[in-house]
Amino acid sequence: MLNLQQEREIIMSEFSWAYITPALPEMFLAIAGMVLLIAGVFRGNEGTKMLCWATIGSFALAATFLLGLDWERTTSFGGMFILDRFAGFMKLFVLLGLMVTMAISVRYLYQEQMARFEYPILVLFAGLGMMLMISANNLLSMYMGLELQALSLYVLAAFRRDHIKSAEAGIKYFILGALASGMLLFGASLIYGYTGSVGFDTIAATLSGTEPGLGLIIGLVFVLTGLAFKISAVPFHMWTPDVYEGAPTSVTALFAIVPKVAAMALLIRLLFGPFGPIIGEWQQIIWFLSMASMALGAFAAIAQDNIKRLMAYSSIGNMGYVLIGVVSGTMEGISAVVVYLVLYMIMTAGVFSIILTMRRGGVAVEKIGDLAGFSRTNPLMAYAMAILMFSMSGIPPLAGFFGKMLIFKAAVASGFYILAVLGILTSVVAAFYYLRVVKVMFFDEPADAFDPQPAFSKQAVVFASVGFILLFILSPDSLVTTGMNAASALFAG
Amino acid sequence: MIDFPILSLMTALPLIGALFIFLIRGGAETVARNAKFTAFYTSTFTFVLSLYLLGRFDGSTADFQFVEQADWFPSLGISYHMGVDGISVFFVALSAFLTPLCILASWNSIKTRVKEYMIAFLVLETMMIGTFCALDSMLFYVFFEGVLIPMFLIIGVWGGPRRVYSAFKFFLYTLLGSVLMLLALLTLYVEVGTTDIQTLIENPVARDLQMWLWLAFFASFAVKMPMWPVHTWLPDAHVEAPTAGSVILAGVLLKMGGYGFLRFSLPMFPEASLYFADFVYWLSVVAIIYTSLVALVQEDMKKLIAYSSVAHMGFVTLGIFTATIEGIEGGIFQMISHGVISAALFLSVGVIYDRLHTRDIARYGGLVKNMPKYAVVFMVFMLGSVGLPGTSGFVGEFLSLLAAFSVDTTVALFATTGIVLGALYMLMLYKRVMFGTQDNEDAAQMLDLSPREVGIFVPLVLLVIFLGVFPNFVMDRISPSVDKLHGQYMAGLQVPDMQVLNVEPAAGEGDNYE
Amino acid sequence: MIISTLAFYLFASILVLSALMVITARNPVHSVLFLILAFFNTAGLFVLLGAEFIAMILVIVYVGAVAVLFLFVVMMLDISFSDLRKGAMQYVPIGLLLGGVLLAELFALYSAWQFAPQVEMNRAAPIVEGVSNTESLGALLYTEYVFAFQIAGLILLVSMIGAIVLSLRTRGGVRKQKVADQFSRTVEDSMEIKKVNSGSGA
Amino acid sequence: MEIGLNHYLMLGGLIFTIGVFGIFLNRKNVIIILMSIELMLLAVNINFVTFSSFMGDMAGQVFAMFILTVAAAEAAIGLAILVVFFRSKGSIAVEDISGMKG
Repeated sequence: MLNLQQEREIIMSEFSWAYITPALPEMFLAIAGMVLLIAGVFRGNEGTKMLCWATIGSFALAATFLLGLDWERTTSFGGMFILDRFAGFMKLFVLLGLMVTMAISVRYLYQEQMARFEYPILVLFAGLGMMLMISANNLLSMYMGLELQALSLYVLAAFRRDHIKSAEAGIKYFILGALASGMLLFGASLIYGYTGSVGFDTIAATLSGTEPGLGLIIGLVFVLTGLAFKISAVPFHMWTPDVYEGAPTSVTALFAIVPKVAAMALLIRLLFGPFGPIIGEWQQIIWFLSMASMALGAFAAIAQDNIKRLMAYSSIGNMGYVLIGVVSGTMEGISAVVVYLVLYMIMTAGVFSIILTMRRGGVAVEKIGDLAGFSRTNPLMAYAMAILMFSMSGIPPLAGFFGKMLIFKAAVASGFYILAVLGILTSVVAAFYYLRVVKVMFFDEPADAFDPQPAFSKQAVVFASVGFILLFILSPDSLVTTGMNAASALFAG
Repeated sequence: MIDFPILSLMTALPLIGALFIFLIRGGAETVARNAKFTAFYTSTFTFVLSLYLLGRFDGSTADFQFVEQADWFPSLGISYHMGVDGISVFFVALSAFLTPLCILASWNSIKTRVKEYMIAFLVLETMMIGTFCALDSMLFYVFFEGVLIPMFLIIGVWGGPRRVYSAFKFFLYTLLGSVLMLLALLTLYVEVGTTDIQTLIENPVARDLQMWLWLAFFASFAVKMPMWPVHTWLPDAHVEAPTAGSVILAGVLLKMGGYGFLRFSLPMFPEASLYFADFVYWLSVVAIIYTSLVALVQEDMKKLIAYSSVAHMGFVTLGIFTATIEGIEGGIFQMISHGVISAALFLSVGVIYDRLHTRDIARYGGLVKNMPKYAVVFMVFMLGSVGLPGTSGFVGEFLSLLAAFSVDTTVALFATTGIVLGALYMLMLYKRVMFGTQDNEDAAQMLDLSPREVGIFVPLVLLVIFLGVFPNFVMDRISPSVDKLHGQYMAGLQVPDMQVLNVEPAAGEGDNYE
Repeated sequence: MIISTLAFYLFASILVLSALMVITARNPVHSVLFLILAFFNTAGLFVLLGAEFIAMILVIVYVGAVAVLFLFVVMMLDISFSDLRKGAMQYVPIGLLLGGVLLAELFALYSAWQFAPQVEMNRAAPIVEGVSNTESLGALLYTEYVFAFQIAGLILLVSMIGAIVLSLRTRGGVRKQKVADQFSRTVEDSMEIKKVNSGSGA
Repeated sequence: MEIGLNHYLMLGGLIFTIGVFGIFLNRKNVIIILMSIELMLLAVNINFVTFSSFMGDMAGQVFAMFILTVAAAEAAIGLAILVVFFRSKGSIAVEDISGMKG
C-alpha cells in the first residue's frame, strides 16, 4: 500500500502537457487578465481604451487557440474540465459575443465618465468564468466558473457607483445571485450525498439504469432553481428588468448578449450529461419554466416604456423559447437551441448597438418614445432596428424565424404540442411589443435627432448583425449543421 | 421547356429592383423620380416575364411546370422548390399584372418617403409571386408570412388617420392565424418526414390528425381570405391603406387564403375537408349575406368595397369546399376575376379620392356630368362586381353556385340572395356617386381621367370583358390541374376502411362550431 | 460516546438559536455577533465530524475575516435600523409557511436518507486511515483539485479588484506623505542660494 | 442515543431554512440578507462535511473549503456594493425586488 505522498509523486511524474492543453484558451485568458491588470495599474485610467482593445485582442487570441484545439471529447484536470464539440462551439460564440459587446461599449464608457481600467479587466474575468462554466464537468468546477463570472458581473452592474440606479441594480443582482448560488450549492450537496461524487461522468454512470432516490431529485430541483436564476427563467426572473434598467447600458448589453448563452450551455450540459438518464424527472420542471417564461416575457413587456426593460422581458421570453428545445430532450432540440442562441445573440448585439447610440444633448436616453421618428432622422439605423425587431418577433424571411421554427419543430417531434402552441401564441403577443418599437420609429412624429456620433464599431456591429439576419435565408444550413454537430457531442455516449 | 429559371427570376427581380432603389442617392426630388421609374420598369419587366410564362405554359398537363429545385436546408430535407401548375400560374400573373398598376396609381398620390414606398412594394411583389410558386411548404410559409412586413409598413406609414390601429390589427390577426399554420406544417413535417408539397399530398395522414391540422390551416387561410367572423381586420386595413395598398390587399393577398385551401386543405386533408364542409358552407353563407347587408349601409366607399370583398370571397370558399370540379374551377375563376375587379374598384375610388380626399359617398354625386370617362370605367367594374354575364364576375359566381346547388340546395339558395344584395349595394353606390344632383361644388369641378389614369384602367377594363367573354382562356389551363386536385381529393377519401367515414364524428371538435 | 452525543446537542442547539437570533435581532451588530457564535458552533460540529481543518478554517476565515468585515461595515455605515424593520412583519406568515414546507420536506427526506447503490465505488478520494485530515486535504488540493484552486485564486483576485473599484475613492486635497519624494529631494531643488547684495535688501 | 447522519443533515436543513426565512423576514435590510445568505452557505457546508465524513470521502470537505473561499470573496463584493449603495442613497433599504413595477 502506497502512502499518499508516493501516490502524488507518481501522478506528478506522469504529468504531461497533453493533460492541460484543452484548457489552453482559459489559461491564456487568465494570464492575459493578470498582465492587463498590471498594465492597467501602471497606466492608470488613461489606458482604458487601450486595455479595452487589448481585451478584445485577448478574446480573439483565446478564440484562435480554441480553434486550434482538437474538439473531440477530452477531459483534463482530473475530469473537472471538458472540451467537446458542444463546449467548443459555445465557447467560440461566447468569445465572439464578448468581443462584440466590448467593441460597442468603449465609447460609451468615455461618454458616461466610467472609463476606468478595471472595466475591461472585469469583463475579461467574467468571460473567463463563462468559458469555465461551459467547460465544467464537475459540480465544483461548475460552481467556481459560475462564481467567477457572477462576481465580475455583480461589480460591473454597480460599476457606475455614483448613480443610485446602478448601485441598486448591483445590489439586487448580487442578492438574488447569491441566493441562487446558495440554492445551487444546497442542491449540489444533496447530489453529492446521494451519489457520493461531484463529477458529472460518475453521476451519469450512477444514475443510469437505476431508479434515482428522492434526495437526488430534490437536489436536482435546487440546482435547477439556482440555474434558473442565472438564465432568468420565470419564476426566478425578478432581478432581470431592474438590473437591465439600472446597470450602465454597456453592461446591460453584456448581460443580454453573453452570460445567458453560457448559463444555458451549462444547464444543457448538466441536464444531458449527469442527469441525462433521469430525463423524465426534469422534463416537467423545465416544461413549467419554459411555459411561464414565455408567458410572462410576452405579457409583461407590453406595458414597458423603457427599452432596456423591454429587452429584459424579451430576454425572459426568449429563454422560454430556448427551454422548449431543452424540454424536447432530443439532439434535434439541442441543435435548435444552439441555433436559436446564436441568432438571439446576433440580434441582441445589433439592438444594443443601436440603443447605445441613443443620446440626446450628451445624455443617454432609453425610453421607447425617444425613438420617435427615428426613421426620418436616421433612416438607415431605423431600418436596421426595424429588421432586428421583425426578426426578433420571428417573421420570415428573417433569421429569427428559423430559430423559432427549429425550436417548435423539435417540440412537435417530441410530442410537446401544448408547449408548442403556447409558444406560438406568446410569440404573437411578443410580436406586438416588438412592432410597437417599429411603430414608434416609423409612424410617430419625429422627435429631435440623436446626437451624431462617430460610432464606427457600433455601426459595423449593426450592419454585420442585420446583414446576417437578412442573408441567413440564403444559406441557413451551415449554422444548422453546426448546431447539430455541437449537439451530437452531448448524445455521443 | 424554357431553360432559364423564370420563376426564380420573377421572384428575385423585384427584390433586385428594390436593392437598386435602396442604393439611389441624391436630392429628394431626384430620388423620388428615379425610385418611381425603377420600380415601374422592374415591375413591368416582371409582368412581361409573367406573360411569357403564360404563353409558354402548357395547358394540357396537370403537372407542375418550370420546376426548379435546389438544396436549401439539406440537413433538414427542406429544399428550394418552385413550380407552377394551372391553379397557381394565373395568380402569379395576377400579382405581376397588378403591381405596375399600383405603382402607376401611386405616382402622384404618394408624396412622402417615395423611395421606401417603392421598396416596400417591390418586396411585396417578391413575396406574392414567391407564395404562389413555392412547392415546399416551408418556402411557402416564408413567402406567405413575409408579406406581413411590407404590408404593415405600407399601411402604417402611408395610411390614413387610424393607420396605426389598422396596421397592428392586420399584422396580429394574420400572424396569429399563420403561426397556427406553421405549427401544423411542422407537425406534418414530423409525421410525413418531408416539407415537399407534392409528397405531402401523396401521403395523407391519419384522420384524427387531419382534423386538427385542417383547423390550424383553416385558422390561417380563413383570416387571410377573410371569412366571417375573422374578417374584421379587412375593412380597417382597406380604409386606412393607401389606394395601391388596398389594391394589392384585395387583388392578391386575399387570394393567398383561397390558394392555400386549394394547395393544402383540400388535397392534404380530404377527410377533414369533407367533415368540415358544412361548417365552411354556413360560414360562407353568413359571410355572403351578412357582409352584403353591412355593405348596404356603408357611407365610406372603400369600406363598402371591402365588405363586398368578404362577400365575394364567401362564394370562393363555398365553391372550393363543394369539392366538385365546377366548384373548384368556379372558386379559382372567381378569385382571379375578383382580383381584377376589386383592384379596379379600389383604383377607381383612388381616382376620386386623389381629387377630393374623401371617401364619403355623400360628398359625391352627379359625377357622370363632369367625369364621363370615369363613369364608364366605373360602370364596367361595378357590373363586373355584380356578376353581369359578359363580365368576368359572372363566370365564377355562376359556377360556384352551380356546384353549391348540386351539393346543398339550402346553402345555395341562401347564397343566391347574396347576389341580389350585391347588385343592390353596388348599384346604389353607382347611383349615389354618378347620378343625382351635383350638390358639392368641389365634386362637380373634378377633372376627368388623366392619360396616366386611362393607361391604368384600359387594361383592367379589357381584362374584365375578356375574361367574361372568353373564360375558356383561363378554364382550359386550369382544368387539368383541377381535375387532378379533384382526383387527389377523391382518392384521399377512398381510405382502406370506408366505415371510418360513416362513424359519427367524435364529440367535441367541430360540432360546437355549427 | 455519550460525550460526543452531548456535544452534538450542545453545539447544534446553540447553532440553531444563534442562527435564529441572526435573522431576528433588532440591532445588526447583535446579528453579526450571533453569526460569529454560529460559526464557532459549526466549527465544533466539524470537529465532531472529524474535519478539523475545515473547522479551523471556518474560525479563521469566517470569524476572523468575513464576520469582522460585516461588523466593520455595520458600524461604519450610519444606518437607522428602525426604518428597516417597517413592514417586515407582513412577510412573516408567508415566510413561515414556505419555510415550514421546506423544512418538513427536508426532514422527511433526511429521516431516511438513501445512498446510491454504488456510492462506495464513486468516492473520488477515500479517507485513508492514519493520515491526518489536514495532510489529506493538502495533498488533494494541490493535485487533483489544482484546477479549482487556481480558479479560487482568480475569484479572490476579482473580489479584490471589485472591492477596490467600488469603494476606493481618491479625494483631492488630501495631504499625504510621499516618502520617495522626500528621499529624492536634493539641495538644488529645495534650496536656492541667492547672492544678496549688501545694502539693497532681499 | 447514537448521533447519525440524519441528525447532522436535519441540522443543516434547519439552518438552511432559517437562512431562507431570514431573507423573507428582512426584505429591506440588505445587511441581514447578506448574513442570511452566509447562513445558507454554512448549512451547505454542514451538508458537505457531513456527507464527506459519513461516506469516508474527502471530496466533500474539499468542496466545503472552496465554498468557504468563494463565500468570503462574495461577502467582500457584497459589502462593497452595499457601501456604494449606501453612499449614493444614504440608506440600505432596498425597494422590494420585483420586476412588476412597470
